[in-house]
Amino acid sequence: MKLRLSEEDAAFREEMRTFFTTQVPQSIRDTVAARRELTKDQIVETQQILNAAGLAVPNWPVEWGGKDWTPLQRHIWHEEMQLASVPAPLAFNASMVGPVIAAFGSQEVKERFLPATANLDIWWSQGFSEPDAGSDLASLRTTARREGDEYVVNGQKTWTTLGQYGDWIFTLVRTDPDAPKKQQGISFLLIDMTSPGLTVRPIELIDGGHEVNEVFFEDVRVPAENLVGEENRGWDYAKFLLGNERVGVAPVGSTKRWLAAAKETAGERIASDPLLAARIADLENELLALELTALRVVAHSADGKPHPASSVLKLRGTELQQAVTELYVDLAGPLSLASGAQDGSDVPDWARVSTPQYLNFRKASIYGGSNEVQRQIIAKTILGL
Amino acid sequence: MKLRLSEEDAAFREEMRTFFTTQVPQSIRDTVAARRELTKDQIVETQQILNAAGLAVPNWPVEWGGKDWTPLQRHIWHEEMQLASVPAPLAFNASMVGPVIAAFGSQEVKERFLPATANLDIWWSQGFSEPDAGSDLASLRTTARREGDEYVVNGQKTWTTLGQYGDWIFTLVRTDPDAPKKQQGISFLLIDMTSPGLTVRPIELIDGGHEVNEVFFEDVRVPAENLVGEENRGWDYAKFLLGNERVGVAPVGSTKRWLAAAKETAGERIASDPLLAARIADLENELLALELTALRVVAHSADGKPHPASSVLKLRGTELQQAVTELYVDLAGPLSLASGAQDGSDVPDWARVSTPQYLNFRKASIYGGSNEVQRQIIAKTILGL
Amino acid sequence: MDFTLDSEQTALRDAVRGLLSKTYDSTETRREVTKTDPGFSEKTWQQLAELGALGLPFAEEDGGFGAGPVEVSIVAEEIGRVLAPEPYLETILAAGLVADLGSPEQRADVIGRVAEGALVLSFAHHDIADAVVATQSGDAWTLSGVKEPVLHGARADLLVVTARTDAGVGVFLVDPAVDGVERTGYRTHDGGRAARVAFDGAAATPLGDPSADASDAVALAVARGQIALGHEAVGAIDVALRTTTEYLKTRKQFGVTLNAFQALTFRAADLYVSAELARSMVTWATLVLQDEPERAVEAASRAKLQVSRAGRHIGQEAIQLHGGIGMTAEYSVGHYTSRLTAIDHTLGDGSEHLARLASTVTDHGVVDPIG
Amino acid sequence: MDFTLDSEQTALRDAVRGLLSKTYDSTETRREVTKTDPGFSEKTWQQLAELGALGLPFAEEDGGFGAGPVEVSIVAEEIGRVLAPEPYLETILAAGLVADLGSPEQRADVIGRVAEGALVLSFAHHDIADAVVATQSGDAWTLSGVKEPVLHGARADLLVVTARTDAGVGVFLVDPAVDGVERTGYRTHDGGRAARVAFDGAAATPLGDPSADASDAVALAVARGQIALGHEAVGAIDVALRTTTEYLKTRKQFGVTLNAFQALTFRAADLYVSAELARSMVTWATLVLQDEPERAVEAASRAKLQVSRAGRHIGQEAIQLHGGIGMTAEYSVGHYTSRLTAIDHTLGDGSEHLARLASTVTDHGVVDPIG
Repeated sequence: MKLRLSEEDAAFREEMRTFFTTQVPQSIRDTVAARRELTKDQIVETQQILNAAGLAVPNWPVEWGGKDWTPLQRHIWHEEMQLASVPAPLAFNASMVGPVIAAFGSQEVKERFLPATANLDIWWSQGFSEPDAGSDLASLRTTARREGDEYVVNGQKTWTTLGQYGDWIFTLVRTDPDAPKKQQGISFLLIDMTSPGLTVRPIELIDGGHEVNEVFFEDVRVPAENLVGEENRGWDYAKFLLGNERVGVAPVGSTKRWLAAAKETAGERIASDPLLAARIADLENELLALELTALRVVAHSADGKPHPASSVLKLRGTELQQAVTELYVDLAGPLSLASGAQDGSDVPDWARVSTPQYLNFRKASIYGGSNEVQRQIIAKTILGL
Repeated sequence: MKLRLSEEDAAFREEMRTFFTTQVPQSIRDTVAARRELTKDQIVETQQILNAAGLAVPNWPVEWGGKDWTPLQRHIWHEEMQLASVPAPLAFNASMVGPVIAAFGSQEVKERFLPATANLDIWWSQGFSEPDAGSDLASLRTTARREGDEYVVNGQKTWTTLGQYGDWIFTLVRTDPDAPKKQQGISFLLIDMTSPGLTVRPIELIDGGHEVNEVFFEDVRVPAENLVGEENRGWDYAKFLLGNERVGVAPVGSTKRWLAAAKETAGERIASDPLLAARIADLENELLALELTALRVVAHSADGKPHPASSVLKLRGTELQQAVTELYVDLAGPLSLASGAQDGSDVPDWARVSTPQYLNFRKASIYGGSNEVQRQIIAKTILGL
Repeated sequence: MDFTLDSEQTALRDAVRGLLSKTYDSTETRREVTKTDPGFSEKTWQQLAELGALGLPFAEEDGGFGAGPVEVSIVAEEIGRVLAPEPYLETILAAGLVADLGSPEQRADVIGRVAEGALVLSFAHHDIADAVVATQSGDAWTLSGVKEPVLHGARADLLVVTARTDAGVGVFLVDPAVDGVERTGYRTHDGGRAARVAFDGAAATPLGDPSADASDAVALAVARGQIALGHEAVGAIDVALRTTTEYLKTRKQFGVTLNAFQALTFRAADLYVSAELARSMVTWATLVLQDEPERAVEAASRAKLQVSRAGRHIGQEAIQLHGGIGMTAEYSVGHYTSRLTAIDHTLGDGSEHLARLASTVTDHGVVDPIG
Repeated sequence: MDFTLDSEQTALRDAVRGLLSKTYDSTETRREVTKTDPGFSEKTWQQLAELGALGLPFAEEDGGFGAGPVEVSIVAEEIGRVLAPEPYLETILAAGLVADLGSPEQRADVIGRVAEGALVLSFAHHDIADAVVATQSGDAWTLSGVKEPVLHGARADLLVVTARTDAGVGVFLVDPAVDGVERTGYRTHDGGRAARVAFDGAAATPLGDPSADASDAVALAVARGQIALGHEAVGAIDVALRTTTEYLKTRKQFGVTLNAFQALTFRAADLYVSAELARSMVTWATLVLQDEPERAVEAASRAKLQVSRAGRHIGQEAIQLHGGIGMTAEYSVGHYTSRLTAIDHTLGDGSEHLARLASTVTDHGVVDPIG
């Protein structure tokens, strides 16, 4: 057992740190640090910088632009990126559809989509959830009926994050409504979002922002070659994807950064308010424990499969993320109401965004497998209950 | 709406306060205040003092020694008793078996048992729980087979609090093993604990104390006249009893007194430790909210039936009771280990008892209907879930 | 001791509930109203006045209706139930200072018009940087400095402003139309309105004797506001909890309704506990205000702390138990969470009140609710 | 960075686990051992020595085995798993001060005998009232004052005592058989032993230079003890959690096993989260002790805080999820709760460590676990 990074890993960390803090435009990193919303262009620009340096999709197979990194190196890459306020590569591309295509797609599908996916030339949207299929994802109803060389898709997806920017959408669709189990009969289909019959409707969230959408399919015709893997095996691919997602949504690094920034924001008040100091120290300790757990998980997941303890990371990671957003609201106090303040207001930026962010991050314990789903996984898979 | 007590109630409160603080021996009240264990004699002496003044069983029918008090007066009686560190009348007698006999017993059974029960001439034990019937009480297995004028009882009860002092035990026994529902076929039977075949075995608890017991029945012959009410109707009587019990086990007054004493114990430390001050202030506020809720329940339970919100009192009341015991352990710090300290030790009494009491009060959220059962009641009965 | 409404109070509650539940019959209706300035319905404001809801706590000789804290709480709770965006709290709080401190002329001028719905008041109290300072020149007073956020400060017809004087704290009436007042209004996250209000030598009229410190009067007025806000929160909590339990009963997942999942129903039970405790505490605080006003500041802190805890617990869990739908602006429950968050941070949040209570925790043994 | 045990470490763990799980094969066995003084098994103590467990962290030239913090943690965790009552922590902590501060002769005298199991040491550190004072007279030192509670203080063959000197804190060896030492032993709630140890001009030998302040050495020794205790807690937590989940799988209520109740299994999941986070933190603290000892005091506070939280959470819930059986001395789980409570309050509880961490929270931006 040892604590220190190997010389090789320490050098790797230094390399990542240098890259992220020098090669990604300061204006983009400032936007992230200030917890303001990124534009589509900023997200694309960042990913293309990373991709040009071979740092956008390290978790992919090497032949498609991935890196033969150890899990620890991947962890370092991810943490340093967050600590440097660099927006991560778009999860829909880099962590979700990319790995699925790389693992299960035909050679044609791979060649057609993977390079453009890595470079964010295609912006992918996710078409999994439906109004009546939330945590119970497998009960989805969107159908894809085979007609000759095409599928005809009908139904509705929802919670499609940043779907307003989407070029393509990867979907789970029901191709065999008569399958004995609902998990069977589902396929994984790639759909061009400019297809006739496909419409995107924005959903306003409680923070007033527009980041999710509904996507409607009305007799949308999709070439059969857009199927990933085998027909009716989509549930397997979805499980593979969701396992990867879970690992990605426990952003320890960004929460650490937020908490450190909260200390700067609070400034002198910490010294005069012991309860505030204790609250911050407590959060800091919990975050450290979580980070160390992430490192343990990393150290023990050599086989590339998601470690069951990744549910711990998602569950606790989002709780702490939410706790830090709540801390900001309390730091802002009465100023937290001034979310709509404009130029000329004396309310500082961080205070204006505090409540909308707090409200927005209530989503963190719902999406990517709700925390109830994570508890279920821990109870069943780990504890055998 | 008004806050103040009516003149009549204020006078009643004064009367109770005076009685409890002048008529009950100081040594007994000191024992309670110091959170030390009471002897059997102290408990009996107190109840007989109360009973002589007509204050032992106010919740009973007037003809059996009860008082025609309003729910608020009953509440005041109970709170003042706790604030004065007066041990409450033995619950098994005053709140459990007494009301059941008064409500459902024959005239003979009433005359035979009620006066002696009120005066604690008979010490009752409770024979409900069994090793395999905890929260699922109705699955009890102890049987009472009718043979002529007698029942022959076989089986085992457990968690019989203070059973070592018991003269008689009130039991739930299965008289009809073939009843279609397990709740049917149960009877409420009174058993002399000196009967041949009845043995009491102590159970040591984790604080090292002996307050609960197992009671074994091996062909114990019980006169049929000891049946309360009708055969096979025992479950109804038990529900009546448990509803009363729930109200009694939310000891707001004693927890308030403990918390006030903790402030004296902590003394100067409160001024120098803002986290401690905040913790105490927080507990005090939660307790006040609970007390006010108890008053609201009291004000709205004119019909004598337990208000469904009494589950809130049990649930939150025991949580706060436990939180105060935990506070004492933390106040004692390293001294909390010295539970076995004897004469000559420099560790103060309150610190010595802190951990045993903390451990002992883990029971509070288990007995009298566990807090899980209370949540179930709230969810089902109040919220309709 | 009595926790029941009398028949007049019940009638008041039913009337206000009738009006508001018709006006704000859906999330969509409320969103429409809050979308455009002033962020509330002037018509509803008039209707509230017609019901007598706006003059309740004020003396009849001033033009009020001679009711008390209980009646204010009743209205506040109904406002909370539907998240009505009308500036009730702000107006009542500010008018209360006029009633307490103002001269007979000032009272006659302001209270009657408030009761008629002809005046929206705003209480400009929070100094964002240096305190607003009041300067005397002869009989005339002027104010300089910035207050922000001032709830409904851009729409208000009249501002009640706290300012630093040589004596300590003074309270002033300011006509926002005078020179030297600049107001910049904006939306708040809960659909409400607030403003930056800058004073630059703005003419102001003292309420009461400006050579005396008005801190105690301000503290009492704030306590009244805190307690009314507590009732608003309790109304919102009640509906948020009901909405959530209804959802658990009807939403299906894995082939059953959600109330088949004990992990969820037990959490709902815990929410009920929080809601009941909060309701007990704010009801008590109202009665303290009515019967023992000298304890009202402490009682208000206690109520605000309890409501802060309950509001967070229920606001957060209401969304979580709903899942994704709870995050959307089209659905009701997230708006309740947003409003509960705003209430928490208006007139002192939970941490602030806990710190206050902690600083006086050794001043007493037990807390006796009935004095 | 590497979190895996090497083969020697694995062998050590297996050997200690083999010994202790045979010795303490049931709650009843342990209760028998702790019932009579000295509250542990002298035979097991010898067997631990034979396994090499008692000399692990000490230099070979002093008579130790030249291993490090990881090996100590391995033993501590196994002790925690079965709640072995042997005075391992006390002896290792006190011997550590001898190793750090003692002269070559003192080290040779003490460490070797500790490693052989011939000496039980006790660390007399907590001043119950005024601090124990050390007084010099020529070359001779005497101590006066009271330490309490001193864990295993009545049985100890040798006491390592902290005392106030002119220079600050001094550390002294005291033979408890000398005049002026009075020891009164008693049971602790977790089945352990403690004592009041009164010094009245008792002869004492300084460890190290008594004209220098030994605060830093004491702090490091205490940190080592805290971290070892953390591992003991993590061992206990692991077994308490497993025992609880096994119970949920087998205990029937309402016709089904308890794991059919989602409200219970979700709480078990939360316990697992607490357990994993605590394990991560103490493992890290051990590695800090090994690789960056200058950060060990901070790391120990972090570990102790995390373990305090986890120990309370799991100790309380383990009983609650069992119900009545969990309250009984015949069953195992309550003893785990009792021991976790004792560990929490040994060498500083959660509140104390939180206060410490809070007082330095502005000294850094983010916490970097790997330096």
